[in-house]
Amino acid sequence: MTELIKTPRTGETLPVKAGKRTNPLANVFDELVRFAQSRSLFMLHYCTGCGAIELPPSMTSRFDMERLGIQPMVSPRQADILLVTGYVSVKTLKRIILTYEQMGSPKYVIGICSCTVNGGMYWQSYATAKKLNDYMPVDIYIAGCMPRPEAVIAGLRELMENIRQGKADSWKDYYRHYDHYLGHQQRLFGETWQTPTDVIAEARHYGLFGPDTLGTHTALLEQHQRPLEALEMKVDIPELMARR
Amino acid sequence: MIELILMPLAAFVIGLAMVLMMRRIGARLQRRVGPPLLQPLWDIIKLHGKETQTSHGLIHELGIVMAIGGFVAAVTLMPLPGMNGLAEQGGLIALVYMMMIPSLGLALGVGQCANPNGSIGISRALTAMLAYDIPMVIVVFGVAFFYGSTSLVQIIDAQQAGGFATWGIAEMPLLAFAGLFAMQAMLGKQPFEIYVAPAEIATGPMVEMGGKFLGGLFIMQCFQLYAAGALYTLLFLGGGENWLTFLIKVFAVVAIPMSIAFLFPRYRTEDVVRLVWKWPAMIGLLGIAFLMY
Amino acid sequence: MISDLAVPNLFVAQAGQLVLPVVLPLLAAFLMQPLARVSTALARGLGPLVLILCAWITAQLWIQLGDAPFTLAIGGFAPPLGILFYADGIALLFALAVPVFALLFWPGSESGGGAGADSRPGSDQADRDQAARRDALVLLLVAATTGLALSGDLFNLYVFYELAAVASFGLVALSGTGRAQVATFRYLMISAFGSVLALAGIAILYMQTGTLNLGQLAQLAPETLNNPIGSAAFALMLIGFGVKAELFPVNTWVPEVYAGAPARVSALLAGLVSKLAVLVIVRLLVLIFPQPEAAQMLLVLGVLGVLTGEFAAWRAKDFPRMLAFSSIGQLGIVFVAFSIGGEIGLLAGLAVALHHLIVKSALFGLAVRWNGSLEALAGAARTSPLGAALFVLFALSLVGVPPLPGFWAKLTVIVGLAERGTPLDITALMSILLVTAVEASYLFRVAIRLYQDNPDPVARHARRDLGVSALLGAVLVAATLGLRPVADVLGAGAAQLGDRAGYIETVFPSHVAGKD
Amino acid sequence: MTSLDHLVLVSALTLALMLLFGRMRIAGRLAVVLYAVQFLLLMQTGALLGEPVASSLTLSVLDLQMHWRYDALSWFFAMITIGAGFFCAWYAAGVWQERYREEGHSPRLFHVALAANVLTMLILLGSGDLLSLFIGWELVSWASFLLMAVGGGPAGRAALRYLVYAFSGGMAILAGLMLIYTQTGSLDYARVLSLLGELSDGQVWLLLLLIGGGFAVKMGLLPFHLWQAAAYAETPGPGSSFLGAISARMGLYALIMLLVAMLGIGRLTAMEVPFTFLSARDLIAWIAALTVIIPTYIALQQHDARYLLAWHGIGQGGYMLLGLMVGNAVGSAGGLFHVFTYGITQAALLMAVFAVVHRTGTADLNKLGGLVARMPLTFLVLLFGIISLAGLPPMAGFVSKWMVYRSLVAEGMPLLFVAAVVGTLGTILSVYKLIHNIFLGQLRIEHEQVREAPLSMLLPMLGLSTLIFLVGVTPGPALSWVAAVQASLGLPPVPYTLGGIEDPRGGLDMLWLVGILMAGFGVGALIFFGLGGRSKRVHQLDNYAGGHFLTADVRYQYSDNFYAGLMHLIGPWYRGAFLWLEKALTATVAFLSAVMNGFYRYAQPALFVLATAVALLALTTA
Repeated sequence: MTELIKTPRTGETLPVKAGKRTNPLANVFDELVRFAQSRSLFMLHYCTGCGAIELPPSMTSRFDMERLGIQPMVSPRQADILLVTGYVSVKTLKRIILTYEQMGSPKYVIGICSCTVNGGMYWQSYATAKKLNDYMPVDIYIAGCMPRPEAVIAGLRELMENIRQGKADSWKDYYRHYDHYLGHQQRLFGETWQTPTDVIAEARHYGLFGPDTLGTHTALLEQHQRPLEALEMKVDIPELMARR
Repeated sequence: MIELILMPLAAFVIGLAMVLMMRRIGARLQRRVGPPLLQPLWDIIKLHGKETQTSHGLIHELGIVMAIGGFVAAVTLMPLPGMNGLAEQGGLIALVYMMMIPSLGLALGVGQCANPNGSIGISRALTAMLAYDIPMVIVVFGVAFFYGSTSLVQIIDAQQAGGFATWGIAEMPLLAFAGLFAMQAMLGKQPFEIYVAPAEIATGPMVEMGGKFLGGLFIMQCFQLYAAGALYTLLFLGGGENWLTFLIKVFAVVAIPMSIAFLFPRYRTEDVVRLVWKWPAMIGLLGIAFLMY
Repeated sequence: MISDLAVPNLFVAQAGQLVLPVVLPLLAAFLMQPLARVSTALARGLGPLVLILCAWITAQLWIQLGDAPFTLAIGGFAPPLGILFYADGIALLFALAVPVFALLFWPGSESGGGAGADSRPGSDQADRDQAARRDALVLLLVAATTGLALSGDLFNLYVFYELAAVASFGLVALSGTGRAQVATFRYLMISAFGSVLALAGIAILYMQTGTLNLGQLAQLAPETLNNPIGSAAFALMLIGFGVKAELFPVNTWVPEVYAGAPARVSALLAGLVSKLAVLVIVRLLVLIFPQPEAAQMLLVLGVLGVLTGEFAAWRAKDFPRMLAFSSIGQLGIVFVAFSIGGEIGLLAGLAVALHHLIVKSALFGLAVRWNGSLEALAGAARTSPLGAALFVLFALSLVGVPPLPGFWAKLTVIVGLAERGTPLDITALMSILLVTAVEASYLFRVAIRLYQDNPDPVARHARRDLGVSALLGAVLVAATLGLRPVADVLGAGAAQLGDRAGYIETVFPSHVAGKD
Repeated sequence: MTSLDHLVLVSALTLALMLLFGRMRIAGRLAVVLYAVQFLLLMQTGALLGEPVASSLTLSVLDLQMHWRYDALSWFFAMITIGAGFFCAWYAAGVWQERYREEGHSPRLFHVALAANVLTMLILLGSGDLLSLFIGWELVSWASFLLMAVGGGPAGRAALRYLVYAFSGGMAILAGLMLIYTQTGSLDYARVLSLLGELSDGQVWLLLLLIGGGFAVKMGLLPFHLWQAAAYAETPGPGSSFLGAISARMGLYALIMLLVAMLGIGRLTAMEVPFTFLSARDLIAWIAALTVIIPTYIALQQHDARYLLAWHGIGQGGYMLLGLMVGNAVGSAGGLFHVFTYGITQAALLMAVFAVVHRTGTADLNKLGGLVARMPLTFLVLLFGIISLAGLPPMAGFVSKWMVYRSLVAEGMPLLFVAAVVGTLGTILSVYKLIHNIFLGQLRIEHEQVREAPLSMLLPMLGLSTLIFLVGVTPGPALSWVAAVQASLGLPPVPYTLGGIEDPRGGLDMLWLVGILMAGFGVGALIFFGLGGRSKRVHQLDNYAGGHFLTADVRYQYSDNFYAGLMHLIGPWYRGAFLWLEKALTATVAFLSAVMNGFYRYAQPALFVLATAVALLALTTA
């Protein structure tokens, strides 16, 4: 297990706080929710590389993740954890970002294998993204080539502990420093890079807007962004409209 | 009136326990430990506690409301020990059709997700419904005909009149078997879970469901398991003389398909239809033939 | 007889006018050619003038003499010997219809269905000659058919029949195209065949009874003709006169001729001439051959005609041919109706026949412009909305849609058949119902086609053809509205037509009454 | 002048006014008012509960008396007819009519056709004897033909097919009437009724075959169902709604007259089908059941919304006849009630579909999708409609279907019950496909700017939807009409309450059911909106595609061959046997026609010459 490598950012890093509310009842409620969140984790294993081979043993009878409340899930909408298991090529990264953005928060990213940490044996490759946390906030890295199921479970348990304590909120970081992550993405994918999810609008909608959500990169994005607004239901009766 | 609140509540709690039982049975059959006691509850709380969720529009949301609400309404039509709810006003046929409302709601909600995986899932689920509802209605017909009533209260009274000998399963063993078979398909458990098919259509109807949407479906699943078990108990096992026997019967009934489920891979859609139209339907018809002649 | 009733002179003179509708057109026809040399305008005006005169005379007679039948002995020779004209309601009705329809479908300048915008053909003189010949032939036809309606004597009937045949040959061949000539030849051959048979039949009758006066034949028939020989004679005459009446096996000329002849001539032949031939057969049937074999023969041939005609029409590719086949079918129904006998049968037959007279003539009137293939009619409703609407009206009536007259006519036939109810009748009933469905199918296939979108529809109808059709359509609608009186009139006519004793008494007023 | 005369006169006046003023813009609204007046006049006749109302007009032709009168049954059907005319005219009165004109059609012709349909149906429903019944029947057939054919193009072909079927049916009826006439010497109901008992079983079978078959054509009963879908679907919008709602029910009306009023269920039950254990009643019930199943599953295969609904229309007719053939109080009431509930349902459904066609120009289910965002009210109408059509609570259709099921259970008819349910399940499948492919899924780029249906079309749709819901919640008032009809037919009347059916062995109370359903929805909403966190609506392309980036130009929608798995199994069962039969019949006619044609073409003149010569020889030797 390695420390999360923080890359230099343009803005201030928000300190990680366990948000406590003053109302004791609300506090209990928050505790309950956080506990439930820590005890029920649905993972989406994005099997990009060899690390995936270690996941079935950790899920099945020998190690049985389900006793921790961890289950595999299929679509990003349902999942809490994005497991990136192995080297990430540029093409794959696009999909990983798309998938990450489609997940519902709170969401956690776990990088498995050395390749996600620093490129591992592919560090010389022109086609591989080296550091996953340049492109999205990573909660836990589980290093190793490949990490054994014990290591995977240990990593998951640490994540669970973080969640229970309310420390695992790096997903908020993505909204608050979206410009930073987008900058990295744009450098890799080119200026016209765009995902279907409107992160900025989401940040506004959920009150996650931070000082670094917008910046030069988002300005670039807005130049060639195709519309992403939802198709709102419209009761557009011509006669009534005309009268109005 | 208080019954009408208690019945769905009881159904939900029993349903939660059934979900746990299902997962535990699965785990034990695979030599795992399985989830902890309150895992179903944690899942539901977690899902409702999601902070960002994607909705695809009003119908997507209303679909979930209908899915939950339909079952909340439907379970009040099934008498519990000491509680008749609306069983007098509805009756068996109304119950069967009430239980289609959640499916319809879900289908609408999934439809608006604009995801073809979901639509394919619904298409398969509806096809499966077409398959299992036929033995189901044969069973329903047989029971209603045998007891001369479509009122569940009267059906239960008739069954409880003479102990085990007058239970539906003793009087109509063939129909009881067909009903069990149909229930397996109705619950969408293996080998009849093609419409979920996680690996190929990404859990079908659930593909775009996250957060409270999925949470709603988890709640619906609790009700669904309960409804299936309770319906079977009411039709064939004499309903509940008291809460204890009722719970034993209901759990026992649901445990059967659960245990079978984890032993099978799955059938393709057309094979589901072929199988269900062939065996349980034929056995059910045979059962009715015995009843009538 | 009228003179015996000591009616005023004036009246006798008027009854004598009965001969005029036959004689006047005949004279005019012979005068036509010389007159055309003198003055074209006069020649052109002569035909219509004569026809109007005939119609007027007949109408006068009918109105003034009322419904009672009367006879006219030509030259004053008493019935069994002399030539006799017999006029009852039906005869007068047809005698009136002949000039009226001839007038309506007077060939005129547009015969042959040429486009209205056609320039006059090159040679004026030849054209004028042709026009005169044509007019003369029509007048001849009128004279002959009027004679058929009125004649009370079998030999005269035969003569008029032959005259009509000759006139129609000429008319059919008039357009001079190869197709028309081939059709005419075919017509000629079959007609000749029919004439021979009819003549043979007449000969047998004469051998058996020694007379050709219908009244006298009617008197003698029960004793002398109610036997196989009589039936054979009827069969021969049925086939013979059936040629013009489009009776089943001898009607093979019909489609070719109607498709080849000018549409107005077809209208006359299909509408009018065929009905007069039917009238002759009915007279024979009622007066001379009351035996069931005769009626059965008629029934069987009628059913065969119905089946063949309507089924054949289903596949017809062009408009006149379709109408021709339909006409065969309709006449089949007429025969079936008359074969029922009794008042209801005669009523049914008359109703169907008159209905067909109106409808089919009108449809052929439309065919003046719509003379091509059915395919070409697509979209015709756009250029000729009234024409299309009229077609729909006539088609509705033809298949028998209540409350149009066609329905009541058909219903009467069907009720008549059902009432008699022998297996043969039921078969006929079923056949009629069956082919009615077929008929609806092909007629409305055309109707739908008329209303299709088509960038290049056929040309418009000439105002005159449309006017004639519209007039007949109006008659049809009027008959629908005044169903009651029309039914009463027809009922009375049918009663008269079927009144054998009455016929005999009219022809031989005094002594027959005592004898019978 | 009786009140019935007033009704028919106003109806005729409607027709006349439409003929005169149909070209004007006001015509549509005028028609609406006139239909409303007709409705009021119908209410005033009091034929439902009181004595039958006779018309002062009588005719006699060929010694056959014709007269007209209204009883409860006529009233019931007339009520639906005029109501359908009213709503459809309303739908047509505004924007639809203008568009229709712009497309080069004649609104006058349409209004005339609609008015003619209503008038002729009123005449048919009033028939007081068999001859007037037949005349009314023919008039209705031709009026329907007119309405079907006004669309032109494919509508014309469909109308022609209808015509052949309907006219053949009409001729069969005429033949049957002649049979009755020869046997009883009269066509008057009362007299025929008293003498029908003396007919032998064979004659009654023949009657059933001829008259019943003829009436069945209009209703689209098997095997005469082929014409209906295309004919109804291709008719212009409101016309299609009208035909779908009521036109085919004229066949049911006539069948009720024949089977229930004249012959009686008892007689049918007593008649055995030779060599089987079925009675005539069972046979007809099975025909009805097959009529439910086969057209419903043909509907499942359609990919044109109009055709899909039209095929369902045929199937739903089967339920009505099935209920009537069960014959007990609840069953026959269910069958009759289904006429009403289905009528309002189908009218609303077709209106919704044609509103979509009005806006998007297509009814092809593979070319639509996602329109709920643009036409939400139309969606609502369609939703109410499909719930009712599929027979799910809480809509009107559920009540009538429940009654049919209940009666089948009570009478112990398991196979028919299963057949009815199979039909319902097929209906659920195909109506979901309908609503999914039109309104759910992805919105196509070309439909982004689509607007809601115009108000003039929306209001009648919403009105009908409200009716569907209200009748579903409180079926009592409508059931009281049904009970009156049953009483007039001599059937046991249904024990109804405000909320449903009273039955000690299992009744139905929709008030409670709908109440608890609404409460359940409330609970669901509470859980979902109250306990769940915030959510954000996202664009339809923000969607799971296995990591693929979706673009608007690529369709991400599942619509074609919607039930692929099912079709894999039952696809080969669609043999087109009836189509084959129809083709065989057509081929037979074509063959006969060719033969007859051949006779006229090849009968050589030379033959006649030869025959003449022979005849002459024979004569001379004789």
